[in-house]
Amino acid sequence: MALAGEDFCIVAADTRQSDGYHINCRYAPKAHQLSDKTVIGTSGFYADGLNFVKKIKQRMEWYFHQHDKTMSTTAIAQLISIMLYQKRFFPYYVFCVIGGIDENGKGCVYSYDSVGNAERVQYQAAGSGNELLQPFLDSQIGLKNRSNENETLNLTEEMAIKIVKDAFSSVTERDIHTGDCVEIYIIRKDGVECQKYPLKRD
Amino acid sequence: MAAKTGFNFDNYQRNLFMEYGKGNNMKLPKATKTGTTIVGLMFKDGIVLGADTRATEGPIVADKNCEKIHYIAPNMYCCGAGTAADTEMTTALISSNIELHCLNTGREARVVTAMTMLKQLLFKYQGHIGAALILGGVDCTGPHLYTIYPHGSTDKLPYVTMGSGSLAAMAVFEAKYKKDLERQEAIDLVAEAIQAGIFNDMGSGSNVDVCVLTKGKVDYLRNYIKPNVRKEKEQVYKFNIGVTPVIKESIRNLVDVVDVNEMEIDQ
Amino acid sequence: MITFFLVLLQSGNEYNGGAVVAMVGKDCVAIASDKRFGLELLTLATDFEKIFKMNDKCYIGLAGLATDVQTLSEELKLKCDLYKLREEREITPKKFAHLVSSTLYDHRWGPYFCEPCIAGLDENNKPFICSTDLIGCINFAKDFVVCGTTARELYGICESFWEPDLGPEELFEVISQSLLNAFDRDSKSGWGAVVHIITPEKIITRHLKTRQD
Amino acid sequence: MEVLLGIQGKDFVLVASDALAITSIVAMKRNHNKTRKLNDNVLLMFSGEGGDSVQFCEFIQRNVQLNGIRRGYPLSTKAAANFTRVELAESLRSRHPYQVNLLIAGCDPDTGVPELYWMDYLASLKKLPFAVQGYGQYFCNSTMDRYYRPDMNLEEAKALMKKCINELKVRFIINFSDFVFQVVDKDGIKEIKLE
Amino acid sequence: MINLDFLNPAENNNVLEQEEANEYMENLSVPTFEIPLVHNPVEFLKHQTHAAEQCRLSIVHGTTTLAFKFKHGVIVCVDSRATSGTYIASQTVKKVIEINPYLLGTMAGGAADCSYWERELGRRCRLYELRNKERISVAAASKLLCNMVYAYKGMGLSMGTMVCGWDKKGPGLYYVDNDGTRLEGDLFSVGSGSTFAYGILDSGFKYDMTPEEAYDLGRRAIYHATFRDSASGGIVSCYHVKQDGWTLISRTNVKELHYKYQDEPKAPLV
Amino acid sequence: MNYPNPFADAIDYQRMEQHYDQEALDSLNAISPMTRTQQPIVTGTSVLAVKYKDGIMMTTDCLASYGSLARFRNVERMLKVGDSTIIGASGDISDFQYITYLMDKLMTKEYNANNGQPLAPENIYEYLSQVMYQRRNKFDPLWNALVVGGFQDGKSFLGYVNLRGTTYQSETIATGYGAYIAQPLLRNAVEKRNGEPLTEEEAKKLLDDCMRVLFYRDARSLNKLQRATVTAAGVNISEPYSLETEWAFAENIRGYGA
Repeated sequence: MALAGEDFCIVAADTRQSDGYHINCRYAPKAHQLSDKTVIGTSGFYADGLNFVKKIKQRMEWYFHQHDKTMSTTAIAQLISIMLYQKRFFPYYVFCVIGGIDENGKGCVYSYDSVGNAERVQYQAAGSGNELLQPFLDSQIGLKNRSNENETLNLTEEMAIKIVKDAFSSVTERDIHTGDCVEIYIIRKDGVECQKYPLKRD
Repeated sequence: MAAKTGFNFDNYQRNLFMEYGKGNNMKLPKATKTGTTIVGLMFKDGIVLGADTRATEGPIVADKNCEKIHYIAPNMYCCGAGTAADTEMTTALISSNIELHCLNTGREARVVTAMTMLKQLLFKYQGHIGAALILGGVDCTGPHLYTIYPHGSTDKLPYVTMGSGSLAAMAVFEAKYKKDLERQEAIDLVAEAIQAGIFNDMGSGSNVDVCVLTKGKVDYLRNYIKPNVRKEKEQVYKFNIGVTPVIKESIRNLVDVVDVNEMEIDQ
Repeated sequence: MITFFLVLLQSGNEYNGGAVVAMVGKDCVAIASDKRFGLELLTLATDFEKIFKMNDKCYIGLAGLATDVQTLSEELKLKCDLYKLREEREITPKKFAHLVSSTLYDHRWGPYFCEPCIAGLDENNKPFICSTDLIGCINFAKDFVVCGTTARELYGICESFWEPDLGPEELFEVISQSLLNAFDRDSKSGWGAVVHIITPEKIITRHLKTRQD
Repeated sequence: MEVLLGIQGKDFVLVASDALAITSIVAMKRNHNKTRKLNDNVLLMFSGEGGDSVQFCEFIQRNVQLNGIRRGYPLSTKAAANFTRVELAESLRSRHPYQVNLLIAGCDPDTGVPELYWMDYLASLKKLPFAVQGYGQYFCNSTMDRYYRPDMNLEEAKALMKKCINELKVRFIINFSDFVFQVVDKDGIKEIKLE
Repeated sequence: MINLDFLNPAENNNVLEQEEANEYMENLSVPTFEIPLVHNPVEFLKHQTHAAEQCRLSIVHGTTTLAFKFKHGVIVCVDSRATSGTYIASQTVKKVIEINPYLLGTMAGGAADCSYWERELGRRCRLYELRNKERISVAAASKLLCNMVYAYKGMGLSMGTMVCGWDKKGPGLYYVDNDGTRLEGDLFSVGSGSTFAYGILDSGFKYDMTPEEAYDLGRRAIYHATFRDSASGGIVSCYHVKQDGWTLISRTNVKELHYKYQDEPKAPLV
Repeated sequence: MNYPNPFADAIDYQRMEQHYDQEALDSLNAISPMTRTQQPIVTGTSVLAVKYKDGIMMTTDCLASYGSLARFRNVERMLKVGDSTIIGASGDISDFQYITYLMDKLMTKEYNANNGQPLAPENIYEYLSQVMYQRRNKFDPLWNALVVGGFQDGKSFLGYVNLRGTTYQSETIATGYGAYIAQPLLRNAVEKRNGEPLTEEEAKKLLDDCMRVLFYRDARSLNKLQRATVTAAGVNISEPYSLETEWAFAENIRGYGA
């Protein structure tokens, strides 16, 4: 799951890896830092996700050596879309979101389906709990279905983190695949911070 | 209305038709299943039964605190795993049959009687009734612990586990079970086994229910351990009143408003 | 053979679509549903009743296949009325829940494709809600119950929004906001919503302004 | 591949049914009547499996009439619709369910209140201001949404019906050359021409 | 020429090497795709996407898009919903792809398929412009797109698009889909809600409408489709293609449209 | 049976007598991969491993089963790679032997390069996971679940990779039936310590206890075990040994209830 604020962005993912009804591992990170402005969160088939992230990092490295600069978040966003589509006929079973700071210093989130359709959004949930998470975000961040339609939200970082934590603890209650721990990456202009927040382990 | 007994098969043909009929390809929705860890063990002077309290519908937790230890008779309880409705209804049916049996014979029912009734019922339905049960009780012949599988086969063992968390729970039993445990030791061991299921099997979760049956006494320790209490939310999401757009409202009073003060408020 | 992907297929419950949710408040309960009547993707009407009054203090919401919603609601109403005639008192929600459960379990091998949510106040005006699955396993909840094609969305959002001891008006806002935001993410329900709030004194019924797409 | 349409106006219901009987790829008949009169003021229209639909509708027709004779006054539209629903729901639970989609149009002979019911083969019943059965649903519902008013007079209803039928002629792969138009009002059921 | 090598998996054993080569490939080359090493990759993919409907392997199909030519150019209107199964994955999809300032493509079917191939089309149109020093015609652009997807026919692409633009011959409107069908026409609607949109368009269309009337007709047609078709909804976007390129006319939330139209008197019939 | 079988995976390793309906198989062929290994033939069961104070401890039994037949009773399922890494394998034994060959090749290459930087356990693990993942992508998986343990420069390493290329690293790892039976015990023992590492004696006892339970409950296991440790002193794989078992309580069991 990821959400963007005015000048920051949050990417959060739980760390449970499971197989059927069995918990493989309680700490298997699904969110990965790509650069100091971009973080990717993956869900779906873990090995695909991990290898996909490795490939992105490789492409970013080549880009760096060719152009002598780090890829911007928007460029990474486009790259991911094309890399996913290149596997159109044997897709990565991966749903990813990336969050970061764009060229104008604004927070941005891109969401993808598994064959590379990209969309820039303000907030997005992906993975097994997405249907449980998304309406909550619609309400709290999208401010949908309020009678005062002109209401605007001034989302602060502190608020956003609270919302993220509550969202995850709620999903943990109802989705058996989510649990153990959530890693929250906060991407600001001056770098990335990672917080850990424990969830229920049952 | 004439009361019919037994199952009603009215919809069966129709559902087949809807599922496979011309131009139809609906799939039957799934019933709630309890992924479940249920255990039972024999200790020095009785039986301890244990269960978790999660009911799942696919990957969704349908009930966070359900009861899986069902009443059969004053001296008998039964844990159920599998299709939730089947375990509920099967145990309820046998419970009432046992009650009738007691009234007929004028004696306390034996555990083996309930076990036989259950296995005969389940065998009759050839596994279609998805109830995997652990039956424990104490009668005039002493404590008894049985497992009954959905197809109607049974087992009589000193310690048993069932459900998707059964292997995790069994591991605990195999490692720590001893003959002639003390009461508290037995409860602790059962609780530990259930917790192994709760934390290692995603089909099991929430709290630990324990039921201790000894001669002439039952202690049903509902939510004996609550290892998974939800933490306080970071913030409260209350809405300002009037935030939801309403088109039309109608109010029906159930009581006549006679209070003068209230009438004033109404205005 | 390696299986990489889960297989979940469209079920009979999804033919018509629908969402029902019930919540407990302080000395009151609320039950709400959407109003769509559709055939798969096509929306046919936007005033379809999914919540049925059994008596003043007991309501049932049925989500699922429309024909079964109609058949079952009629069958249950009949049984409730017979109960009233026989016993000369109104059925309490808890008894009604068991009635629903056994009615559904009767059809164990050919189930009705609908899931009920029951909400009401008992003889002491204590709030009561429960839901059952389609073959009648009762889920007694102390907070909220949901059913229908929007169940997943509702579970997530209610889990965040619900608080204990909400007053009738607060409860109305919570249940409405939960329902509206949840079915806005489900293509097969929506097109209007109705909320009933049951308090010991009165029943407030409100129709909500919603998206129509 | 059949289509039934109904529009409820101020004090009448205007209905149309295509007159095509199809077997395989052959149009067997172009003046096929797909309606049955349940009584003087209630009309049942059907589409669906060849044998099923006629058998079921005539069964309903006979029983509604019998009911009227027994009681001495005819069944109201609502009662007829609910009776039909129960029968269809029950048949659905039998070994050979009737596969038939219905529209029921009626008008109260005393008050002149018109009613239109829609029912599919699963026996879901819904009262609607305008209704379409068959693939026509996908073409005509939006046109009806756009122009329909509850207080329409017959001329307006005819104009709307014409628009719908025109749309079918332009966009639907089957060319329904003929339709049967009927009006149900307080005075009974009569066939009309659109022009 | 389209590179069809991958159609024969047996010859393509060294996937790793091939993949690396792909990644080094210059921007001008033709894209290539990895395919699964199974007997019948098409069936395999079909199996996967079907099985994964609930897992959202692909975002699918629900859409209403329309475009029509009239006196003052071409109007393009689309909704903005993406569904997967019954779940609404997004209400804010941009279903009009701005290929270049003179060309628009619409999106129905697989979102990734449409956006990828129309992006590729944009690149080729730009190349054409650089090579020939003039803008590509709408006919040629649509033919390019048609040829590209035809090469992958039977592989499971899903795309129903309308290419709209303005060239020397005036306004142009072409329908292209994944079967390789390419149709020229005056009025098209594509997607699950298209029949509803046709209903409104056919009864309200006049060639000599004013632009305002045309915008309203387009929006109305989409709105009615969103009302009846549960897989369409969100925001109605309206574009107008004129001689000097396209302009975005409006983006309106369907909710607003509904309550606006509801309060308006209905159009007269007689 | 009508309730979920969570062990489908574990059973997969051991399934032998499958009677395929030819027609069903043909229709499956369209979507099924061009594989060589459709199912494992000679299989090994669980591998257990934990981190402890001085490094890594790993245990396996010595059995290779052919379906339900306890075919080879003296098989070593652990492989020493270099001086600081060990690989334990469950699943198909022939595929494991292929991995042995791969490792030999890798180590020979390393030896020839002789760059003074021996491969760390992480590197070997990464290599193995890539091999497994690429084979999965070719629909020709190596039908194994592998545990890689290592100890180098004062750090211990423990990682898991299976036939799909799924990887994770954890304090305790168990494969096959061990994942269901032993893992709860292992986790419990480690979590109870709150980060304090196990001593060698404790680790030994823990693994022996788990192997005993597995021997009780896993029908494809054998009471002939090998224990390996990877510590600063290098890799040490013990000679086969047996555990004390207790079957006394069974004598009191009569019948199945009725």
